[in-house]
Amino acid sequence: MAERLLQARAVTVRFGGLTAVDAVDATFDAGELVGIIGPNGAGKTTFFNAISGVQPPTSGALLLGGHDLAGQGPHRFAAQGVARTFQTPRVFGGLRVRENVDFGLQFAGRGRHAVPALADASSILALIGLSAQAELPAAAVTPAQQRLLEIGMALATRPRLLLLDEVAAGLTEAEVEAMARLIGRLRGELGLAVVWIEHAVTTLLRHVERVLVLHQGRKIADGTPAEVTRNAEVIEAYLGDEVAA
Amino acid sequence: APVRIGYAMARTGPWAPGAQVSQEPNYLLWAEQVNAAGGLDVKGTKRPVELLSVDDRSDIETCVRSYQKLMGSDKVDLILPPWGSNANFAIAPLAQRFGYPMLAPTALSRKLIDMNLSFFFSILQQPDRMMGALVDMLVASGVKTIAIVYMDDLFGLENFAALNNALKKTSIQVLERKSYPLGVKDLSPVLRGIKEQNPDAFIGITYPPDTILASKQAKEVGFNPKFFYASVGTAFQLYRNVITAPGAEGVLGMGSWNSKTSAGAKAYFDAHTKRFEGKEPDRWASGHCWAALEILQAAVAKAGLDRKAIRDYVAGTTHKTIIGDVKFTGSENTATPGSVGQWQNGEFEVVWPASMATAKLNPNKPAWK
Amino acid sequence: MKRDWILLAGLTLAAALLPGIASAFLLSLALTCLMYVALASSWSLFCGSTRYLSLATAAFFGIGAYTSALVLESLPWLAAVGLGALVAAAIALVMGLAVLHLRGTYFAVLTFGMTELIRHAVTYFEKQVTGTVGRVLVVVPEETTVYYTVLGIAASAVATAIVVRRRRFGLALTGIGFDEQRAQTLGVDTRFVKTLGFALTAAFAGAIGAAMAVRWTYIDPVTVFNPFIGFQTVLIALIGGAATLWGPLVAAVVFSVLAETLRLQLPQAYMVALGLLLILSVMYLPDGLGSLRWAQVRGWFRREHVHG
Amino acid sequence: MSSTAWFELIASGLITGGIYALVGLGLNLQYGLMRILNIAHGEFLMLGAYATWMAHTLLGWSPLAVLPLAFAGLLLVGLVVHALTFRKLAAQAPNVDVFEARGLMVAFGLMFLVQNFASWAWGGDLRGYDYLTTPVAIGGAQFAANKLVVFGLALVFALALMALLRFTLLGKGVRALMQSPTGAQLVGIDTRRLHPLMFGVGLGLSGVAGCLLSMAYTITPSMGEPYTVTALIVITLGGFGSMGGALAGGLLLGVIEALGMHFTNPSLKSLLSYGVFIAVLLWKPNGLFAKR
Amino acid sequence: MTASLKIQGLGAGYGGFNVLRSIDLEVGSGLTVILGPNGAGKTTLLKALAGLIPRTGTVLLDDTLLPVRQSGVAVRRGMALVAEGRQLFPQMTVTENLELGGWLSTKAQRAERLRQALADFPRLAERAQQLAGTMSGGEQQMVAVARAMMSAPRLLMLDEPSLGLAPRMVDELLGIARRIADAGTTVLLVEQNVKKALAVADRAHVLERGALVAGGPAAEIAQSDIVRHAYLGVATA
Ligand SMILES: Nc1ncnc2c1ncn2[C@@H]1O[C@H](COP(=O)(O)OP(=O)(O)OP(=O)(O)O)[C@@H](O)[C@H]1O
Ligand SMILES: Nc1ncnc2c1ncn2[C@@H]1O[C@H](COP(=O)(O)OP(=O)(O)OP(=O)(O)O)[C@@H](O)[C@H]1O
Ligand SMILES: NC(=[NH2+])NCCC[C@H](N)C(=O)O
Ligand SMILES: [Mg+2]
Ligand SMILES: [Mg+2]
Repeated sequence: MAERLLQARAVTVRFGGLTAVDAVDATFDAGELVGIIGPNGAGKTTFFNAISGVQPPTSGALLLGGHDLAGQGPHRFAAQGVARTFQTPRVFGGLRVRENVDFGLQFAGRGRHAVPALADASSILALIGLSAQAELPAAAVTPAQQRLLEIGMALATRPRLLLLDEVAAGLTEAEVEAMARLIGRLRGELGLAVVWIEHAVTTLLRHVERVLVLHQGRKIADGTPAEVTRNAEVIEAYLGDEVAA
Repeated sequence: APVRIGYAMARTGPWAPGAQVSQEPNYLLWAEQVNAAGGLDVKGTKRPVELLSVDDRSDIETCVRSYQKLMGSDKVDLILPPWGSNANFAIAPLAQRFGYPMLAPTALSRKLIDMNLSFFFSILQQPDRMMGALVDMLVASGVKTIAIVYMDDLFGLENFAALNNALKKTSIQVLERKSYPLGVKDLSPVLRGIKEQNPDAFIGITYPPDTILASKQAKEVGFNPKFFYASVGTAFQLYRNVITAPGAEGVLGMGSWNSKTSAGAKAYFDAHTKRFEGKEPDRWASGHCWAALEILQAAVAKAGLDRKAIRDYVAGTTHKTIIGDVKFTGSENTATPGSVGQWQNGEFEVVWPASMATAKLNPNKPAWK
Repeated sequence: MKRDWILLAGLTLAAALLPGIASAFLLSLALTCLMYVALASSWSLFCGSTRYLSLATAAFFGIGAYTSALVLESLPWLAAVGLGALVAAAIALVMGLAVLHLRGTYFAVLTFGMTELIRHAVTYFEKQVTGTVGRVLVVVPEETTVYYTVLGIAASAVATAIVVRRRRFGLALTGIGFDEQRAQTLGVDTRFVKTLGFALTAAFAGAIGAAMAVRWTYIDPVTVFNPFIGFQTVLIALIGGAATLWGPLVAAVVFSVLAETLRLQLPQAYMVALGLLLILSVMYLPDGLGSLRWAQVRGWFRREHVHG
Repeated sequence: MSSTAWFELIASGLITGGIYALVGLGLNLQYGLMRILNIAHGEFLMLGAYATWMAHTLLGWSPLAVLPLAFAGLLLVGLVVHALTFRKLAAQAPNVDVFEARGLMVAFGLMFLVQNFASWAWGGDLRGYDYLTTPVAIGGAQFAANKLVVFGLALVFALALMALLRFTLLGKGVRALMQSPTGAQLVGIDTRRLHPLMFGVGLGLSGVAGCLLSMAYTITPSMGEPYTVTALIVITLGGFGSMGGALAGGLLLGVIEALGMHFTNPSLKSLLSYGVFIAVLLWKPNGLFAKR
Repeated sequence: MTASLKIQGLGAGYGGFNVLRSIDLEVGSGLTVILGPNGAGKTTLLKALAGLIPRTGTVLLDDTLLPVRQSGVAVRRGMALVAEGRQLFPQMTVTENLELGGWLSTKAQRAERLRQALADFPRLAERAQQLAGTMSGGEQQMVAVARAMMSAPRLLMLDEPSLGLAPRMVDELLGIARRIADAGTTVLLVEQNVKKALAVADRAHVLERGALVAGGPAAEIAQSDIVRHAYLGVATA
């Protein structure tokens, strides 16, 4: 069995009276490609926030490398090999594209064993296809390119678990496919575990091997795409007739 | 060639109100008068006076730098002191090093005297004298109980200590001792508390803004003791403007002269009021400032511009000035006794000690108006 | 990088030669320049890159001043200055842990409030314990000693800035300035970095306070915790460009010399002139003197032509 | 302590608190809503005070008659200042933080300008006048008539401003403008008018505060700084941009200080007020009365 | 009520760099969609129309000339834009965001439209007091659309409104856009979700590298090679 990277136990996040993430259990193993889907406001991003240290859970445990990191700062998660992108890109707009990648290499990514594809900023930019924009200020590239750069920054921390939050938003269908192929390579060639949130369900389901479905903060399904698309609750809450075909 | 006299003065910033009442106008008036009279008598030859002055922005470092320029670079013939104790603390050692005599009219601290700087002379009465005179006056008036309010700075604390010291030898009972921070905007809670205890006398060791605040608020809360004393600012024309002449009637404070003190004082008072379009000198430090200028003038006439000789003259002579005799023991003027002033009919009269008095003490302050 | 070091060495050397040739006044002006070089450079080091606008410089300055006043008679000069730096840094450490979770506006007013609180606390403590609020400094070092000390502090402030910029520490500070949480997710322990950076800034301010106060013979809380010391530091750093290395230094010199010249030459209106220059510099050089490039100067003149 | 004494104490605290709130009004518009840290706030207040003092001592006008003039005059000054400086800053700055830093520098410049102007025009002397100082008895306690007037008008202005911001979108519009200039344009906010107007009203209110305060306190060209600080404390306590909060914060601070001064030592006053200020900032950074 | 937009020789760009060159386009009543790859200039076109960036050429809204670079005028004349990046007021509540959408309207109009908006988006009614910046990505998109509707525009421009929305929400939103168009407001839509957009649109245009390369009834465009190949991912034979 593959190595267990992260185990979330009964993770709950509350904002005042609202329970955004409700006792979610999940495990992510090395080398997995897992999708997360769910309606708007289901708690997907908040769940990412919890398992990357950005939003300390109200209760629950986050087991990483044998320790419970719940309540610790994001840098501790980064140090344990968890990297993420943000749904609304949060690149360092005042730095160049290359420098943004360098930043990750300097901190969490420093001194960590790296495959050649993640050896330096140039290789990472080549991997995500932003070599041509390397010297532009990050604020000047398009939102779609900023999402790619988000991936590049995350990769620069040389993670073992990569959390991608709607990186394909705003792309044409052909471009979404290309993104999926890139993600496939990250998992395949670099051996990363990837957790991928995306509303482009059709493409997502075609590429992942396991899907979590969140609805109103709760996990309502966890299984192979085939299982999930047959799940009545999931169809009712989210899919509608989208993948009925 | 003119005699070049340099100084730095607060024209802006928090020290300006004091400096622009008690000090700088006198420097200007004096230079004008001297020049109008043909110049400064330097051992028999008359030479015009040229003032080199700058704004010290109420900032010590700027003040230090300005005097370093005046004494070190410009090599002026004489300097006049800056305003206030803080600045004089910084400048006095500097003047000592450069060998410039300094006759300070607005620095008062025993600590400054204790530094034993041979070129430094403080002409204003020190706290122990002023508080001693006040206590003598209270005792003589049969005061039994007092309440004290003082501010948290060097001036406040030294005067407070001197006051307590003087009180030790008396049977006056102190009902309240309260200190307050600089820049206070409301003293009414304190005054209300004091009013309840109904002391015979209220002693405020206060600066001008608080002097006025305390007076206004005493009126507001209906606190009207027989003796109402507030230290600095009562001697200012401003006090009468703000509190009005009838309102100020009977209020006591630090004052040591007025135009009745001497013929010279009257001439000075009138010249000042005329030159500055109705702006009167204050009845305490202004007179001392003018006296200091008189002494300097006399010294230069005698000793020329040899600064060591000037110092020796100042240190070794009993000077006749508009405020009476001035004589220095070390840095301290030991000839002028401590004194108390009181507003009577729109004038701030000296009411204590008898030797200096320009009017009789009114031992029953009328109600605030 | 190398250019920076050479420039710093050159400037330090030039400043070191000054006491031999300059008049007392020039030296004293140079001292003011150096004081603000140290304050503004060290302020920018932390606040410029992290964009945490600290108004606490006066607090550290005052703490340094009081520390040296307390120990001057029992410790050698440099030890007193060092202790001033140390105490200021220690207090910054505690203060930083308490306040550095607040950003922007809140941080600015909080540091200001803390400065005032410290000032009043020192006043109260002095009054209750020693029965006075001020301290007279009797044993004071030679003027040139003070000068060389301040020069040393200023030079090390700039040197520290050069080093930090090249280090991960500096990069971390910059990252915090752009997006603190993002920096965290990339592995920066922001709390540690911020607290350390804040303490570093404070150490320089404390050292300067310790070294400068002896010039005043008498110090009291109102003088050494004067918030204007903090304001002026911020002002100079911003004029120079808080994100640049040499900007604060240039601004410290330009501002001090300009203010002094105007004060002496234009006594009636020097503050007006200073105020106008300040406003104009913000409007036409918004990123500070440190961002000034030749092309921009030419640009102004071109634009002038178009209008005129 | 007797109930009259308590009443007196609380009432005098409230009056001082009302003055604090009044001092905070203008800055609350400028900093609370617009992120212009107008460090020259106290200086503009000083202008209002001097204008009133002059009109009263030279022309014999009642300070209350000067009030609308002080407001209008400073509003005008505000519009001019804005047109000359902040308009360009707002257009150039890439984000609010940068705008705030640059605005702070301009405000410093203004502070220098105004202070210099005042010392040039009126000299460094302390000034003051006597107006409505007769005590008025209320419930067994006495208060100066002018203090009551100041307190009453402080309430009136604070409430009027609260109403203006609550019942119109003006305040929200300004806040919106600062949070997303593009967003503001998208909903049709005329950025070129609203911004200067609010800044001008802010200055106008400092003029009003100066006018009223000149009845109770002495004035000098350097009087501004402490008022700026007071204003900053008050608006922070109440929550930036919240007029009601600032009013409540000011009153609370006044009462706390009065009680503190009475029961402990007035020397502890500043320690107390800064202590409260810092505690609130650390404990409830959005202001004492913030809902979130 | 319906507005017609005539664009002649429109050019726009950023700091000297021209993204759009001489666009001619007429938008009549109903729902018009503009398609195009990333970076084609779709957003630029909408921004130029809304007066957020300078442009050249003439734009006539109902035969009156629209001034350059005056967003206020555009809104007052009845144009509303749901911009890329949403441009919400993050530190203000949902209600406040919506209220501000009605900046130019009377109080009564605002109240009425607010009611309508909350009815259209029940999720927003639930979260009326939540700060917009803390909403989920999709929820924020709803706020942006609802805010634009608060000005009761005659011409509504939507820049990728489906971004970040769950499939059901996309359907719902496009449904709302359709309803708006049917109710008489002219709708100009930029979309990446080509299939769904073409399904609801009346007319479609394709923008590529700053120029319009195709245009016509939506059904026709959906069948055209250019769209089938480039956007629908149909492999060329
Ligand atoms: N800071 C916060 N305060 C209050 N509510 C919040 C906060 N952050 C998130 N929420 C709420 O929690 C719920 C979950 O949000 P989350 O961003 O996780 O949704 P999501 O599944 O990522 O949705 P989307 O697909 O639209 O991005 C939402 O209803 C959101 O409004
Ligand atoms: N602020 C800007 N400064 C400079 N260039 C810009 C700016 N915004 C966009 N561009 C450039 O203009 C071109 C058109 O951009 P635009 O945003 O209009 O494309 P789009 O069709 O909306 O693409 P997308 O589908 O990614 O939203 C792109 O090449 C882009 O790089
Ligand atoms: N107006 C005066 N005479 N003031 C004398 C007071 C001394 C001065 N305030 C100081 O201690 O700095
Ligand atoms: Mg999300
Ligand atoms: Mg776009």
